[in-house]
Amino acid sequence: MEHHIVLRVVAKSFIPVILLFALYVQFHGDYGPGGGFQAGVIFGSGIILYALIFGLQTTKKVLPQSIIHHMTGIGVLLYAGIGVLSLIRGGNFLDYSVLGATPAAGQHIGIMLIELGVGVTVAFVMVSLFYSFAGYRQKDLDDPAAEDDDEQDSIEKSDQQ
Amino acid sequence: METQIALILTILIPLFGAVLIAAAGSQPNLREAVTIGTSVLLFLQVLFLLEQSDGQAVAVLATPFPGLPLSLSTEPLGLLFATVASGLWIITSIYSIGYMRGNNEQHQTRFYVFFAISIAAAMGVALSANVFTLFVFYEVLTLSTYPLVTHKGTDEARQGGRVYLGILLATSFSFFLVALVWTWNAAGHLDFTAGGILKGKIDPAFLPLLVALYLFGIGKAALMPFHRWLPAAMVAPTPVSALLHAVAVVKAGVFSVLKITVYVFGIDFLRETGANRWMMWVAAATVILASLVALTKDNLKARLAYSTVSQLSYIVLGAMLVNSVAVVGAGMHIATHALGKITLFFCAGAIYVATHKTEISDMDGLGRSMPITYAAMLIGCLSIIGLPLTGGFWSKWYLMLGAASAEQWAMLAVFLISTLLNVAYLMVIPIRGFLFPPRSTPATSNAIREAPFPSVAALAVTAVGCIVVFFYAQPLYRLLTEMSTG
Amino acid sequence: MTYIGLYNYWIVFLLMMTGLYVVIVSTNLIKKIIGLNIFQTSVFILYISIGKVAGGTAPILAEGYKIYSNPLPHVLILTAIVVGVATTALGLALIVRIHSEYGSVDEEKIYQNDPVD
Amino acid sequence: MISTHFPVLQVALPLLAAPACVVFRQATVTWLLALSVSCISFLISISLLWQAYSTGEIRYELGGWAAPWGIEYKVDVVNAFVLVIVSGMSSVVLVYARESLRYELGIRRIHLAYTGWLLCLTGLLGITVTGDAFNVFVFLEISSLSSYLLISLGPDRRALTAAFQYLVMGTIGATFILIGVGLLYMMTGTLNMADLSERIPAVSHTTTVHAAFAFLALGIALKAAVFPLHYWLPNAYTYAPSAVTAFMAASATKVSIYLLLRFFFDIFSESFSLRTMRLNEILLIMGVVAIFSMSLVAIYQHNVKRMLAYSSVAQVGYMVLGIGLASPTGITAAILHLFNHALMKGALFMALGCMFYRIKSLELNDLAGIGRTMPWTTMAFVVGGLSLIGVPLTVGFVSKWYLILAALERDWWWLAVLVVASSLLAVVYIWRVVEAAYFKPAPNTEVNEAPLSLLIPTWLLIVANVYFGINAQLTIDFASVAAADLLGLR
Repeated sequence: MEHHIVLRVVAKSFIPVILLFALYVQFHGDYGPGGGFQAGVIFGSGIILYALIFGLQTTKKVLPQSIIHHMTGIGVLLYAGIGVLSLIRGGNFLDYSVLGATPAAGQHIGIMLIELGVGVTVAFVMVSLFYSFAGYRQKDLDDPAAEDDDEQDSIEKSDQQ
Repeated sequence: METQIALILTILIPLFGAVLIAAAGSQPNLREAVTIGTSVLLFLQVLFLLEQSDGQAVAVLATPFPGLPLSLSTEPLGLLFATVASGLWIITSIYSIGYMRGNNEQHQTRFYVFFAISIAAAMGVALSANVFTLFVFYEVLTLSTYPLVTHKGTDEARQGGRVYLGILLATSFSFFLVALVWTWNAAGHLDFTAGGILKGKIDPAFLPLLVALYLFGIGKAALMPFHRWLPAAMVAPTPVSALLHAVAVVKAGVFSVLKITVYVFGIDFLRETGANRWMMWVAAATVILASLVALTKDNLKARLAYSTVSQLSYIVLGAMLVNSVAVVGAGMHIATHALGKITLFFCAGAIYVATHKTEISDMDGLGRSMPITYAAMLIGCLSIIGLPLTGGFWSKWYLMLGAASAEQWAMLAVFLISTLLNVAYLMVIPIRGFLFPPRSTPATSNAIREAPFPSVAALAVTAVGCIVVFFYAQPLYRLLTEMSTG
Repeated sequence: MTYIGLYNYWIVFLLMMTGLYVVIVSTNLIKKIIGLNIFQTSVFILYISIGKVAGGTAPILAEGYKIYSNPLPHVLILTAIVVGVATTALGLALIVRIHSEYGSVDEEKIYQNDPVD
Repeated sequence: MISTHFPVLQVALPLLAAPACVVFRQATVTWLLALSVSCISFLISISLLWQAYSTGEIRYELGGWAAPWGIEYKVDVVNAFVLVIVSGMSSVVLVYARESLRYELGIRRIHLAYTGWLLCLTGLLGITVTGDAFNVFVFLEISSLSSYLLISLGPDRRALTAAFQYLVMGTIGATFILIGVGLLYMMTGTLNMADLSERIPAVSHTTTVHAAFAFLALGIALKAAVFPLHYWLPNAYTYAPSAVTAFMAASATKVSIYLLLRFFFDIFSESFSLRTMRLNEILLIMGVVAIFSMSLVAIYQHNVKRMLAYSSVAQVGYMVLGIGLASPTGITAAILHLFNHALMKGALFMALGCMFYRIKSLELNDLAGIGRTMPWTTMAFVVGGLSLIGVPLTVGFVSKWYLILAALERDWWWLAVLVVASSLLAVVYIWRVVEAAYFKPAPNTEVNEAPLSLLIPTWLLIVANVYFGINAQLTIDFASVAAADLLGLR
């Protein structure tokens, strides 16, 4: 990839914008169009683009496999944790109204955190998928971690709707 | 209360015995002591129940289904069967010790354990208080005798075991179970009740079908065409054959038939509706056909097997004549045939142990070297044929009396013809043994001795029993009339 | 006219049958997954098209709009799409491992090597 | 009160535990986590069952949104009973899984197996507990995806192709369900099950609803492996790790059958699904054909695990038959068989797992003489087999009894006879194993009895097989109340 100078330069300038846009979509998801899914996918694709241009090894220095594993788990835990938290605060599962001082504030906080959990999970699952498929030749054998992480995000979707 | 506990103990004693036998497996002497001890204990227990039998006691073991308990009761016919089975178990145990040791059989512990379990199942069949309990123990009996039939483990034994299990499970599941559910559906309960439970509850047009389902479903009664398992089970060691034919299995079958006829259908109900006709003829045909087949068999055990098929149908026929005299005859035949047939099987086994001969044509002149065995065999044959001075006389007498009082002259003829056939196929054996010159060279025939002592003792006891029953038939008769008159 | 007016169903139908056909006919495992995707996509389109309300706009609160399209099918299908992605990923992961074990992604060759009865 | 949140905790706990397994990665820790979560779910489901049985339906609104708009979890006796089956079997098999999975998978990937297991449990419990039609699809996919993963972990490389095969079939089935739900939404504008059942009668004459019904019936039948849509099952069960097979056989198809019941009788009415759509005849024929053809196929298998897999398809036939009889007794029989079959197949597959643990093969020929080398395991197999045959005093007899009773109530003698005659085929295939185990000489290799950690859970199920066979009062009560609930008689 050393000689693809155009690609490298363009990508370098684009990737921060992509990541920033992901954050925009993430944090405007509560009142406008957007949300954790879209944000997560955009964030993930920013990193995947980086990996495509600069190689898997370089990317793994930036984002080691172990971080990705933990982040996917933490994302789901954040999501389900909010549900349990609302239980503890005396509401039903995922009843955000009890999280803040007023129901409206509670809803705001709740949806924000939930979407964050979703966004984190989706982003890192996408990257983890890319890692395991792209790294397949080098390691010659799988890291089947990718397979099951995927299901986790399908769960979140389930409770999302 | 005491009787209830005693009832449950009749099942538990042999089961507990089985556990002890398994535990004592490494020491043959201890193991066999346990076997005999258990059998004696069980017999005493049953005698105790017999003493108690004023008024029926019921003991509930468990209630698997709402309104369908697993329960036992003291009921005359059941007590009779229990007495016969537990009494003969003692003798069979003694005999098998001689036989198994004499033949150096493999897996003797397994043999004794399953023997005890099958006796427990037979007790359950005998004392069952409803059809459901009967069915459950009937199946347990089938399964627990399977390892006994396949005891030798040869291909032939496995084949015989398959036929045995196949026919018995097939008939019981396909017919018996359906009949059972049908009865439950119609009558609302399954308790054995004097006078029957189906009267007025079921369309008489369907009744013959239900009778057929029960009679064919109880495959252990070996009604043709579901008799094949009996000859197939001949691969088993002789004590097992004795158990199957005389003590537990087939008797459990005909006993069930009798019990269901009397307590589920009710004799009067069957007679009024005439639902018994078809099965009466099937039983009559089995009596004659099986006797004819027996004539053609040269293998001693096979001949005895077909004789059993024929004799069992006497009992079914007695039940299907649906009057109290015939039913008493059928009940007595359970006991007398048990004594007679077990004697014959013991003799067959003794001959096998002593000479390793299985074909009748090879047994010429053996009576001279094995006099006790052959004397016992003669008595057994006479009892089966039904000559006076043996117990068999009484049962046949009442059966024929029943046929006469039902005015079924054809059935009377069937009894007479089959008696002649009995003479033809049974008497040959002792006659050849005593009167024909020995086939083999004198040198080898001198080497032939009586079988080991336990075996000979056992067969002598049963042979004497055949005669004793003739003189002491009174208690038997009283017990059975009590049942048939309700 | 009614039949042409319901053109969205025709598209759904066509895609669905195409997808199923590919799943059934192709022996290449990857193509099977592609067929499965087409099949699922047809259902997504079914859902999304029934959410459309004639003359309606996007379901965002704004001045001057009274009729909105039904957003629920879209939300549902978002979930279904994610499920589809997960299925595809898992399917591909399985294919990768099948390839490393059997050295082929062709069904016939795989079963030649290792008959599954 | 925490107990008001039981319906959701049931699903939320395994869901929380699954990512935690990924984070912890350590074999024993993840196992303990999975086991404790599963046991808690089991206790919760028992309490739910008791609550639903004594006080009636329990409703739970997710996120505090009221029913037709939000997602609602609804627990009545029917699904509480299935919840108990699924979580109970999962707990018992998890005890067993530790040793068995360690042997068949190796240490490295084991936390993934537990993650998948917990997700599968989440999915299955979710399908059962939810009162929202679309939610069913989502949970179905969660459980399916994780079960593809679990199957692909099998020790044989054919596990991969089996998992792939299942993935393709399962996705088609799930998508069919999605189509059906979509069409229903189109006609009624609701996804809530209770709402659906109110609104469907008004539009039930339309082709769209008929098509929706057809898609749903096919999709669910595919997941439940109803003959002739069972193609995926034998391979999947044969090559999956033993513990996974035991878990799946005892729970996955059961949940699908529950769905079938829920959709046929609750959402669509009995008269619509069985009479208007003529499904009862189809189900009856399919049931009978399944029982006989699959039992016959089972007889000719030389791999015992595959034999039991085919027998599972046949057993699903009994449940379908019960549904097809469409009477309270018939449905009771089907629900009873859900429970009873879970017990016996779970026990049988676990016994097979014990054998595999020691002799590394489940070919019939390799099992020669195992009755002497592994007496306890073989004894467990025999008792489980007797239960499968339907011998009295085992659970198999109880369900068969009710099935016959249901057939007789309709005066269908032939069916009653067919049902009992079919048990004889079970006798044949079980007895092939018994003969090999006891009456064939053992090879002269040293084989020990399976370790206690495998034997104890296996025998736990065997004892349950016998206990619920002798004392069926409890299960019959629940099943008959559940049937009455489904048919709207209570």
